[in-house]
Amino acid sequence: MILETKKLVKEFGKLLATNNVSFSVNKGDIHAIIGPNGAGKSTFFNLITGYHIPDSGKVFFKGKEITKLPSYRRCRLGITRSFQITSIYPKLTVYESILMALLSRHRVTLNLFSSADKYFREEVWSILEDVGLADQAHVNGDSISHGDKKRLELAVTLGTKPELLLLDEPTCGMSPEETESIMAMIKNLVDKKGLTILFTEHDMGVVFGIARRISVLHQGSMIADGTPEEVRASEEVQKVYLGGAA
Amino acid sequence: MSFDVLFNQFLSGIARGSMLFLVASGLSLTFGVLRVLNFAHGSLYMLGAFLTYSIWKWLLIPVYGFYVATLLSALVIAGIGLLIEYSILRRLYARGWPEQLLATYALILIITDTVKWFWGGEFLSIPRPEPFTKAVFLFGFPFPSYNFFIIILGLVLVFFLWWLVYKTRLGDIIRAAAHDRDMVSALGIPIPWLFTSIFVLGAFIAGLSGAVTAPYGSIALGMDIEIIVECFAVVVIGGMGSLPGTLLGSFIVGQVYSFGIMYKPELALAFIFMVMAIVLIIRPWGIFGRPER
Amino acid sequence: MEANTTDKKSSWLKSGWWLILLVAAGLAAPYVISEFYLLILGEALIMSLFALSFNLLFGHMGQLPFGQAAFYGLGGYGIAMLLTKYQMNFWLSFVAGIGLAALAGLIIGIFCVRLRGIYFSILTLAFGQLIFVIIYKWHDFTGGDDGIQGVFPPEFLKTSVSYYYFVLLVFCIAAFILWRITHSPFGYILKAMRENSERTEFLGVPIARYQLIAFVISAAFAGLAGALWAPFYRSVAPSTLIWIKSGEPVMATILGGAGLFFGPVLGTFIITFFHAYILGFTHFWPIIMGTLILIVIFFLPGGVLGFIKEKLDNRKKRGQQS
Amino acid sequence: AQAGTPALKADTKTPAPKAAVKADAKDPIRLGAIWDYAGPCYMLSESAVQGIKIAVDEINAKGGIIGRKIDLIVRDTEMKVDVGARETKDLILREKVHFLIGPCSSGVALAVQVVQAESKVLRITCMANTEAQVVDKFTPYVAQVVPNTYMEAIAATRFMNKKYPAAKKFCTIAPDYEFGRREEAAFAEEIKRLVPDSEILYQAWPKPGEKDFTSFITAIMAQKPDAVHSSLFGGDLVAFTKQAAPYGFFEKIPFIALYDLPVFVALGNDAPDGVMAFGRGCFFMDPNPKMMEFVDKYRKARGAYPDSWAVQAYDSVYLLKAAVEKAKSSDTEKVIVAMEGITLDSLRGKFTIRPLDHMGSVPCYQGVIAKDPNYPFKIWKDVVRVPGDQVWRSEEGVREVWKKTGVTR
Amino acid sequence: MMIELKDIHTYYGTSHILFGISMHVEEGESVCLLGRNGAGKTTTLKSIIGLTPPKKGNIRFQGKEIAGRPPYRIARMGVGFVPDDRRIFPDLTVRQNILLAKKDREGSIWNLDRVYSLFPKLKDLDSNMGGHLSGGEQQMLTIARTLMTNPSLLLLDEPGEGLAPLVVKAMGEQLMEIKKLGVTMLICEHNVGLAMSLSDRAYIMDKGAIRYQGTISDLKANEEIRKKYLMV
Ligand SMILES: Nc1ncnc2c1ncn2[C@@H]1O[C@H](COP(=O)(O)OP(=O)(O)OP(=O)(O)O)[C@@H](O)[C@H]1O
Ligand SMILES: Nc1ncnc2c1ncn2[C@@H]1O[C@H](COP(=O)(O)OP(=O)(O)OP(=O)(O)O)[C@@H](O)[C@H]1O
Ligand SMILES: [Mg+2]
Ligand SMILES: [Mg+2]
Repeated sequence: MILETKKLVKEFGKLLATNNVSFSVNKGDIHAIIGPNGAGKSTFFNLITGYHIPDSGKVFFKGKEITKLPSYRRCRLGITRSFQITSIYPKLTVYESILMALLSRHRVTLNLFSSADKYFREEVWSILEDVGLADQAHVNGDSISHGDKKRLELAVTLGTKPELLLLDEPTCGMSPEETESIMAMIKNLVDKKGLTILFTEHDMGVVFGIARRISVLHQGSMIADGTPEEVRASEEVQKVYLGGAA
Repeated sequence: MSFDVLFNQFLSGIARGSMLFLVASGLSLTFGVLRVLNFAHGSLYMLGAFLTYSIWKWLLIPVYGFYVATLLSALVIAGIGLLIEYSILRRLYARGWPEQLLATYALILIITDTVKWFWGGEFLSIPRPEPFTKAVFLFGFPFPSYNFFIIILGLVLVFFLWWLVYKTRLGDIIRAAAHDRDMVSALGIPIPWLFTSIFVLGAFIAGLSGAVTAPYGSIALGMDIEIIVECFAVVVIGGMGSLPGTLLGSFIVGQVYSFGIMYKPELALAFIFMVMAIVLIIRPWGIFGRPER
Repeated sequence: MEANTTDKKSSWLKSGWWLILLVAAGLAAPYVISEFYLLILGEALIMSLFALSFNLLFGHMGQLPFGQAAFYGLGGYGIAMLLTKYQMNFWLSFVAGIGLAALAGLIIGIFCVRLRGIYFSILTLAFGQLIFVIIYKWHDFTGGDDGIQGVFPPEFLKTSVSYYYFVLLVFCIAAFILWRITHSPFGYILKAMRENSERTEFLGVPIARYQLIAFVISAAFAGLAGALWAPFYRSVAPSTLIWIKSGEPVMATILGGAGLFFGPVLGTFIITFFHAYILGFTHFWPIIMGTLILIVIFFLPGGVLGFIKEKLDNRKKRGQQS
Repeated sequence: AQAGTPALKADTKTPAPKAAVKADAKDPIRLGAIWDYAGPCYMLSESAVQGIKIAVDEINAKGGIIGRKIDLIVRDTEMKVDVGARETKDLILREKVHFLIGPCSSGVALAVQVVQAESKVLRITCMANTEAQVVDKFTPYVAQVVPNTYMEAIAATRFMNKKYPAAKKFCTIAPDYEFGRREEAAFAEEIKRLVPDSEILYQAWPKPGEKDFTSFITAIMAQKPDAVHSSLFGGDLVAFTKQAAPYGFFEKIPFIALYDLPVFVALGNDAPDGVMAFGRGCFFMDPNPKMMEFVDKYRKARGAYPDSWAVQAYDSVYLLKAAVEKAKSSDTEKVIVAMEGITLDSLRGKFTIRPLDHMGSVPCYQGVIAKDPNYPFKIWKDVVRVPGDQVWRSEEGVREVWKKTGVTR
Repeated sequence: MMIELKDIHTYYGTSHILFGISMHVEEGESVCLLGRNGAGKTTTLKSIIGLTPPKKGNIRFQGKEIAGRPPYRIARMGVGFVPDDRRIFPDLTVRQNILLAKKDREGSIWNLDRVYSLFPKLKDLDSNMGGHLSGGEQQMLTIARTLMTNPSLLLLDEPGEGLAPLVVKAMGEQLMEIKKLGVTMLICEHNVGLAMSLSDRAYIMDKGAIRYQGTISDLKANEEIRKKYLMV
């Protein structure tokens, strides 16, 4: 078990966005969280990554409590996220963006006097190859296409060498072709690099295509949790969310 | 200290606060919508004061000449605002805010020098207009009636701006445009026109506040720089772009200053900045401001 | 799209020969120009350093501080007070002046780095004014409006030429250090924070702390500029730390080009020399400066140096194509 | 003049006779005017430079000083110490001036003083009147023809004491900078001497350029003082006066401040009759024939009445003339020696430069505000002229300060 | 003819994105614009609404040239744009967001009640701040807001993005209804199924140029094209 939450609660005014959610993610799993719009998926992610602090409840990562740690500390422990709306460095090149992640991970960021260009060339290039952005290495982040931005975002995320990767709608806005390739990439990462992935998605093709475990949120509460088959079979899930889509 | 003394000091603070509010509200309004912190707001205020003097002098209308001059000069300043928005700021909206800030900073230099050129360095003064020449008595203590005029004007402005921003559709548009002008435009709302009118309104307020200070104290070079920093303090304490914040900020700065003068006159000015620092340490976005993220 | 990305290394800015040329020109200056212009040159170097300190935060980290003059002034006041009031050794006072600025930077920075954008600017402005008011009002200790006079450098630096060489030396060392910083991993992280600070936080960077470090470095270099300035004209006064002074590096930087390391230097040189020249004719200098700023904003969006670089790059591109 | 030197040349409205120009074209005496064309100093500087120009033109028309014409070069400090120091260097290095006159702000003056003393160039100070220039930070390269802060405050305090001998409880209000601080310190010293059991209840320090005095006014009135001493002047005094009047301030509390010509022009009928005033010497304070002649000249040139600033600047040029003529040279050291002890018949009557500290025994004036049908503004009545040597710090007093500040002479 | 694009070229700064796009949509027709990521679909829509005006070429809306006009004028003529990045006004409530766009014209069909019945979820969120909505809620709000301008031509950029399957289905039905009311639509969508179910004709773009055009049934029949550009 790599991640565990216990009775997490988060309220926004009167709205109970996360309601007593306890769940866990196993190491090496591909775990999806699904649920209707506004169910509280992103909020839940935010609680895990430290963007929000829960009103009550606890979060554990590899057995260590991280409920109130600031985001960057969590990241150093090995939790990384991507954003639902792509969040990249508009005026840095693709190469530099990835370099940033490596600099941070190797903790050389307090080095004030050596030249940053020297660092980690090979590692950056290998990540670029991994995500298929090598030919755009020196293009600025804001002038690559939507799909490539998503890839870049993943690449930057990978640069921090996470153990747990949280992806908020990774294929949102992707063409079917791109979706395929991203899915393949994710699978590859889990199999080859031993990552654990927790993601949300509205594309049931993707969810049922790669997830090994699925949790369903509805109005802040966890209403189902299990293998894809179990979830597909759940009547409640069909009613509030799938409506026959899967 | 007896009650009447404290009360009177409180009233002085209110008068000062009202004056600050008059100036700061225009600054806050333009910032709220255009997201342009208009450094030159103080300069427009100064220009308003000088213009009022000249128009008043030229009109030579005996009793109510001042009011006519005030209105006229506020209108002229609004016109200058139009010119500034149309010829300078409009071209910079697409650019970063540092450039906008610098452009308005450049305007300070230009306007100040122009004032120097036209009016020289003389300090000018207008006598208080009727019916505000005398004092009224509160608890047996005299209080200048012109200060009441300023306070009332401040209240009228508060109400007007509050109504404009929170109670009208225009207000909704203003707040929407503050965030995403392209999208507002794509919904069929003429953005350039909106921005121009807000800036012009801000300039009008600057001119108006400059005009009403004319009979209050003296009109002199440097009055722009003097007021603008205090207005920043007001706006920052209250929360930038927030109308209630500007009101509260003016009140706080006015009182802090007034009682600071009473108890520790050397530090009165420092108190303002200390209060500002304290507020920002506790609430970095000001009392009514909202965090950006 | 980017044909010349691979040869970035050999781009004109990095090719170095022009730097050597400039330093040589700097060394030769006392033999070429009149004493007055040597003075202005020295001043331009000091103000350039001030602008570079500003641009570390603005151009490289993406935060616009509007209270830099406070640190600049504190550097000057530090050296001036220790030298004249406590008769301390010049070099000790010099270092203490920088230390004072850095310390103030640390204290103020703690509060400022939590904010972004214009809020950051305004808060730095506010703290700058607070320091100004304190120095201005603390008449018995700081001399209030009078300032402090009689800040003399050691005997061998008293002539214009020797002090000029001293300034040149300090400037070169400081500029080199800043240049290294901006190209170091730390400098890259600053750049990342400029582009997207939220994202950077999720890379595991404690952004507030890094901004604070940058803030302190910037304050220290501003203090260095101030500590160089005070003995230059033998005095300091509160007007060196009023907010208007904070506007000067902003103008210089945007004029020269914030995106390039030497942009602020060029901007400062333009302003300083232009100013010295213009003041001879007229005291309507601000109106000319204001117009100049507007012209640059409108017609040279990347600043003068940015404009030159673009022209050169274009020419190069054309050269490669043909 | 060197051709092409960028400098604001004195525009000679009354060109010198051709013959005279030719005869004296050799080696003019170069006079640098360094002034603060900004903020509250702008107008004062304009007046002063006008006074200097009139004097220079007059002298040049009569053939100059020891047969040499005067070249006037004007520079602006923007009221900033750094610019002031640099412009001083510029005047000395590039324009090679022999003498300096100026500036307005005390802070700028002290910065200018370091530079100019180091370069050994003589400066006449006729507006910035901080005592520090001649006492605390004495240098032989400065001479002062304006009553310094000490003299001015002592004279004003004595005047007030004579009018209101029973007053024991005082408040003060003064602009918060060198000038105001020093004036009020001298006031405190003198009032203790005159009325040993007196007491200063409250001191207000508005920043220069303050526009809103209401809080200060109510704070002062709350103290119920017997009298208020103030060194407010210019626009600040205008604002203060207008804001204090509705409170009945001037009816209730005896008040003295630097009410001079520009303030009266700005205030018009709002100037409070019967209030005490002190000043540095314009025509209604000292309407001697020489002064009135100057008034005519000035009005012809500028279409306005000259204020004290113009008068003192005019006197400065004549002091230089007298000293150079006595020394028969423009050499700084010789001129300084010649100047020590010299007596000048100025617009303000005769005064002498004290050899010890180069302070002129210039008069201080006090009076009471009143209407006068001859002028479109209010002026003074019951004027008192106090010669400088009655109020200045004694030679022992000066030496005592020097002991503290380390000046040796 | 509702809208006609003739050989338009659009740039972002100096980078050339659209290379001579020509297309048209008839009145009452519904057309989809398909293609890979980065093909230029969004840019085409932005060129029409005026957010990235084309440097060259003509755009005629109901016979009037609109290329180069500011967006608010184009919108006022009856073009409604639903951006893919939502662009909700965060400081306004849901209701204010919707009413802001309100524009009555002849034959107006949309009002507050009607959009609320289209997206019932929004009605529950009526007084919530726009900035606090979830991704999908924002998407609904964006569409609702644009409908309030009562457009005669609706430009939809990925309307289904980020919506739950149930909602996508409901929205598809609603859009069908809108279409029946005579609103012309131009849709960009990666969900090819949704896109094809809504449209009469399709254009396929790649690298800034139109590669294919035809009716939906033609496209369904043409496996080669579908494989090549759409992977389905
Ligand atoms: N800062 C906030 N303040 C108030 N309400 C909020 C805030 N953030 C989110 N909410 C509300 O909390 C609920 C859950 O939002 P969340 O973003 O977690 O949904 P989600 O499951 O990610 O939905 P989607 O699939 O549409 O992205 C929504 O109804 C939203 O309006
Ligand atoms: N702001 C921008 N600056 C520079 N280039 C841009 C910008 N926005 C988009 N582009 C480029 O324009 C091209 C077309 O982008 P566009 O967004 O129109 O594609 P799209 O077909 O909508 O893709 P998607 O399906 O991913 O939304 C892309 O190659 C992209 O890199
Ligand atoms: Mg979400
Ligand atoms: Mg798109």
